[in-house]
Amino acid sequence: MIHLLGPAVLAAALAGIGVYGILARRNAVLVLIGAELLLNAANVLLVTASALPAGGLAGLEHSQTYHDPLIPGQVMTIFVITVAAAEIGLGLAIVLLLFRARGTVELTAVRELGEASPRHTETPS
Amino acid sequence: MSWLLPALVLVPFAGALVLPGLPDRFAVRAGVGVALVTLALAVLATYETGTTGFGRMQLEVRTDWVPALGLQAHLGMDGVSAPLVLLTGLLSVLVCLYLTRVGPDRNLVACVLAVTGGSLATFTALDLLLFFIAFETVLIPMWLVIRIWGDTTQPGGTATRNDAASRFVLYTATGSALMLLGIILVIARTGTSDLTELIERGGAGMSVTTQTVAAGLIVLGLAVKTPMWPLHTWLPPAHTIAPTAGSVLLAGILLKLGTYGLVRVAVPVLPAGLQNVAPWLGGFAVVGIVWAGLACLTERDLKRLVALSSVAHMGFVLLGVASMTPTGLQGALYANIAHGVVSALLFFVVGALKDRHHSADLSVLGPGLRDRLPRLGWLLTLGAVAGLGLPGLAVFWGELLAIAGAWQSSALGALDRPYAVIAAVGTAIAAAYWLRVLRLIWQGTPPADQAGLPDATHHETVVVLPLVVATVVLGLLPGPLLSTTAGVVRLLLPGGGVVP
Amino acid sequence: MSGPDLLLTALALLAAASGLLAVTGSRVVHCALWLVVSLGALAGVYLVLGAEVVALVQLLVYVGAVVVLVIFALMLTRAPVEPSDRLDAPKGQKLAAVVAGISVGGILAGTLIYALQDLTVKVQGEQGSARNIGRAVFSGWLLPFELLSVLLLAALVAAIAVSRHLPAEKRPGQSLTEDGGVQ
Amino acid sequence: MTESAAILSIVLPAASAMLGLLMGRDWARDWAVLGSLGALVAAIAELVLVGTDGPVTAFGFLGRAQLGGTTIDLALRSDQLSAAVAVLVALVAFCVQIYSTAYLAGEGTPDAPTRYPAYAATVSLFTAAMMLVVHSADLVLLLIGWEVMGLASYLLVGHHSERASARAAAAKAFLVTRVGDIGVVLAVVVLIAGAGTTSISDLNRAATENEIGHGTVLTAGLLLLAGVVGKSAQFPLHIWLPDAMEGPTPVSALIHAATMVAAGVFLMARLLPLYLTVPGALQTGAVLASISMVGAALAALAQTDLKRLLAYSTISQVAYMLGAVCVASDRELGSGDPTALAAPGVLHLLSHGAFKALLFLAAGCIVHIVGSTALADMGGLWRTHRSLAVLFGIGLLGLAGIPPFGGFWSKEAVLSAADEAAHAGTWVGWTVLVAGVLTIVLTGLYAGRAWAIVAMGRDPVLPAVGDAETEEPHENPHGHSQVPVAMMLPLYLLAIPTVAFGLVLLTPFDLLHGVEIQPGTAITGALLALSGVGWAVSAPRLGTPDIAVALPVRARALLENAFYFDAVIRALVVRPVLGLARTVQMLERDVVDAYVRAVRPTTEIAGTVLRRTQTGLATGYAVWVLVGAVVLTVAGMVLV
Repeated sequence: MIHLLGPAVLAAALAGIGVYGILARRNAVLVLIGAELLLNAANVLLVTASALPAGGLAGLEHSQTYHDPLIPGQVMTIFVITVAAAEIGLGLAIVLLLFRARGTVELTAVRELGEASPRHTETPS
Repeated sequence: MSWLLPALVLVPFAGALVLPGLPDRFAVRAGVGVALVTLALAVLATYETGTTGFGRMQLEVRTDWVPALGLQAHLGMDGVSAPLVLLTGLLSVLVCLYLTRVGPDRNLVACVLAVTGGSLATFTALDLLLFFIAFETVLIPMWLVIRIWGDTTQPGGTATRNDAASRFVLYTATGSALMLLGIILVIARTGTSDLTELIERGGAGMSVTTQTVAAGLIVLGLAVKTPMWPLHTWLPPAHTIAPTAGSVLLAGILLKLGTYGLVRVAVPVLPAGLQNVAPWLGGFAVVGIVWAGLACLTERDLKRLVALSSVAHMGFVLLGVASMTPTGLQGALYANIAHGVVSALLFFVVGALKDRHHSADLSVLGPGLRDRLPRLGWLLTLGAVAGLGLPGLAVFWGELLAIAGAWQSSALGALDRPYAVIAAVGTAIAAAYWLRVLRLIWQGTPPADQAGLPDATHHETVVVLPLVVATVVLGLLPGPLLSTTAGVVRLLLPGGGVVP
Repeated sequence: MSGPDLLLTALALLAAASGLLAVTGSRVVHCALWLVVSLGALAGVYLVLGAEVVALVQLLVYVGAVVVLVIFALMLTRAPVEPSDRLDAPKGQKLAAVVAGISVGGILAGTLIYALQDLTVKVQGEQGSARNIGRAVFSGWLLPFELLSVLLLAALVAAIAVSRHLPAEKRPGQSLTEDGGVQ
Repeated sequence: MTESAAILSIVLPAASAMLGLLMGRDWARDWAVLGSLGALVAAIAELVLVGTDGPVTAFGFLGRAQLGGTTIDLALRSDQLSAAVAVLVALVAFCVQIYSTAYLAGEGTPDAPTRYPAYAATVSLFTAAMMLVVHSADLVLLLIGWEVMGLASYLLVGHHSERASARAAAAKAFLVTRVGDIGVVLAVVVLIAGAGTTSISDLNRAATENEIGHGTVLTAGLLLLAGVVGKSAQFPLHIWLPDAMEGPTPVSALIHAATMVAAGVFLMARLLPLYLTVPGALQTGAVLASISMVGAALAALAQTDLKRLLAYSTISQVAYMLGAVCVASDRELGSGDPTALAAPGVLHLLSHGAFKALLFLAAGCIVHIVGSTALADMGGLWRTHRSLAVLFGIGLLGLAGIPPFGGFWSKEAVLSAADEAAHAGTWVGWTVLVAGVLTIVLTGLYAGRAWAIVAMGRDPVLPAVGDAETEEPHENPHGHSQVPVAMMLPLYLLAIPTVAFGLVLLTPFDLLHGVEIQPGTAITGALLALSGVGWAVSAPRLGTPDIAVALPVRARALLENAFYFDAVIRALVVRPVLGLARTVQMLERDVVDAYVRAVRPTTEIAGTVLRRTQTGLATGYAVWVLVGAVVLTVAGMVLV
């Protein structure tokens, strides 16, 4: 018998860490690492959920037998991992392009989307 | 006769779509034709409604339009809408006729027809959402009229014109957004947008708080269009800038949409809510009457002055609605029609004067119109005298009934009689500012440099003649129009509108 | 507390701790390596929860491919090996990040604790076996699976297209960057 | 038949007004004269028919107006009161129309543009409106005629609209009466709400039988009184009438004799049964009438302008009629018909109509000759134009109430009524009686003064004399030596009723049942009037033709300016309203519109501020996204 609380709290912690990573980092690659952690938080939760009987939490109230596991949760996890792979591939490609164009991967140096104003001019590094 | 109302609404729209594709001279005449057909349909529809009784909804047509929203194309006509439909048809014909000689432009005529179609749809819509859509349809062509054909000779030139146009559209659109919120609230709480059903329920199924909030929102939205003091400041610039055709449409038709909405939607659907809002509505109405009157006393631009006087007239309409008595509602509807006729007359005349003097400033127009341009002078005098509410001319009845309604209103609470008295004082102020106008431009010795301007042409006379006749007939024979609305207002009011 | 519970807790702590180090470390390469540890620990968590295939895929794809990609990227962007203080955003933003991270984690944790409480389940091994997963993927989930392959292909093509070296005069960013850091 | 006659008396002048306007100036004169003649014939026919067939209480005219629970029947009625007043109106209107054809014949110069067609049509409209008032069976219908009259008076007073004073006087006439008419409108409203009807006969009946609440009747009565005071130019709304002298003289005759000012008294007489149930309203009216009576007579005494003198005399005389009606509640109800109590007032209305029209038309002739309305320019009429002087004298005798002229009989009737009320022991009766007696003396004085100046005078400055030294051409640009026949004819016509009005009392005329003349009062009154006239006429022998000169200068100025009441009104009403209007204009621009104009800068400022958040930093945006997500989640958890 496994307490599901543990992995659930892990998922929450990873999500928080991932959010922090995305927001607090200046280096684009490290931001992507944060995004990976966020994705993994979702995965943990999906796998945890797949350990529940069919019908999820509601199903528990009706029976204590676990004959129909939540396989979709695991399938979804695999999908997420795949999507993550695609994402990181593309993301890193963009980072490379950025590096080639600007010579830096620091996100604070990229302001091309900003409103033009004296305080926010595009400054090459 | 189920084709009648759809045809009535669709004919002007079709005209508006086709006309821009025709050559200019022909298109302008075709516009008159379309307007005449519309008027004929309006007369026929009114006749049909009248034969079976104005008290009930007649000529109903109902088809699903957007089932997902519960939106139905539901049209109908009764004693409230019939006079307004007739007025719209008449004014549309007159404006189109006017445009055959003065500044003919097929696109302008198309806009006029589009406004006509939208207004007719508003006056016959029996679905809240359809009502709202039709209400909004009018906005865009009117904006175009002001924005494209507006007067650029004012100080500020095109900037002033654009300012007036955007002010008009933004102001009214803001109001409409509020009204939409109220409409959605009503639909959400009752589960239907069908007006006939909502009227039958008379607010059942909605708590008083809901009704008050919805009534507040809807009244606020409609009050912008009406316009109610202090939400009126879009009106004077819009009227001043708009070409004559635009001013006539604006005063004669567009302002009626707001008050019609109050009578058709706010009063019957949300009676308990309006009851709570009524003292405020009435208060703003009487303040508007006095305020606009006083503002007119010092106004220098005649078009602006007529526009401001519209605010005062509409104050009487609002007061009648706020009274929530049969008398008051009848007064409001009567004043609505009367104002449509009289202000259209005034704007035609002022437009003609402005065409001749290239300004509507009182010091430029006057003095001595009575000797210089006698026909236009007398027409202006008639309009002014009607505008000050002289008994025997159209406006008087609306004002009298609105005051009478306010006097015996229970919805206004303890404020009923003060409001009535203030409104009555407003009639004296109206006399003061109209006499000022006449004194400044109609009387007096004509200046030598203005000699030789042509008096009203036959064309102009023919255009305003129906309005002159209507002003006098409505003033002397109020019976027919009052009997049109007498029955139906009882159905709109809670408890049959019995005054305790 | 049973054996799996202990194991799970240990792995979870490891994953969380290494994850935290991955986002706070001051050496980029270390960060990437801490990520490896975290992802690996997660694979262990999956295994304990009975998701064998997922754990394997995690190791293969994430630890194997993704992290390698990250490390490559670090190398290609000339990331400094020594500790650097330019990895983190300015102070204010960092504070916002702390607040956002804690609130996201807190809200999620709160919700999940409230939902699961002390719920326990019995994990059956065959639940996440390759047979079951394979059957599920190739029956009910076939269409998404195929779509996913298209997505991967598209990502592949896109990555190549984006990262291809363009001639200098055709580069879109040319006008905005002056001398730029173009190699 | 009666109905047709009544309807014709309204429709004929209205139609002639319309035809006169539409058919061009060639026909204007014919239509105008024909219309008023038709109205006169119709009115006489109506009077005869009412006498033979009896009154008709209601017959349809403009249909019914259904409003709420009330139905307003815009119907007419015809009885002796309406028929008698209608005859007077039609007679005066007819005279005025004939007179005007000659009086306005001089128009057509650049200085005085031809406005005769519009003028004649307006006079016809005026007549029609007064006929409508006279015949209305319903207050709302009456109100239509009532206000159309106001409009017509505005147009006619402003006939010479190239003169600033005429423009001002026209606007003043309309506005002041309009202020009073607020009362009538509100009274109609009160009656619709409180009584559920505005039919005059229903109201009279219901009020008498106490079917309407006392409060309603009192409110309505007082409000109507406000309208009456405005229309009949009584204190404190009398200020428009003297200024209305800016209109052409025949118009003054029309306004002062038969229409406008008479309408107020007529309305009081019409509604007397209703008023009898609320003595408070009548007492208020009596007080106002007494003030107007004496005050206007005093003002008339010192006027330097013939027309203004006659105008103040009108205020004073109309106050007589009003006073007579207002003492009704203290008199004994004789025959059962309460309307009979109004008989003295109505009698004076009729006789005053005749002699005042005569006076004004005669004054018009004098003005025609002299080319000025100032008393200082007149004199010696007796020597130059004797027949005109005689006619003018007849009018003055009527005004002063010297037996056996018309004014004597009606004035004594009024005084007898007041005397009766006074003997019933009420202060109202005493007030009216004292004021009436005082006014008789004053009337005699100013009538005599007018005669002394105009007819006798020391230095006739009339062109017939041809004194080149006193007669400068520019002083007298419009002076004529001859009076056209068309202008003299109406004078003769009007002199007949002025002289022979007393004969009316001999006829078995139901309307005048209530008229009693007590010999005591009559003799006293006549003697007082005679002494007044005598004193004034003998003034030339005392060294000056004008007894007003004998007054101290300051008192004279006070009287000439009518106690400076105009200035008071100007300071208390006109200036504040104009100030308020300017304030509103300012507020409209700087306050009400300010928030609309503020929308644009607000949007711009908001845009500038919010643009700062648009940093272009991807992580910055991510912060917003995540913070937003957190906020939404928390909000969701809290709210649901």
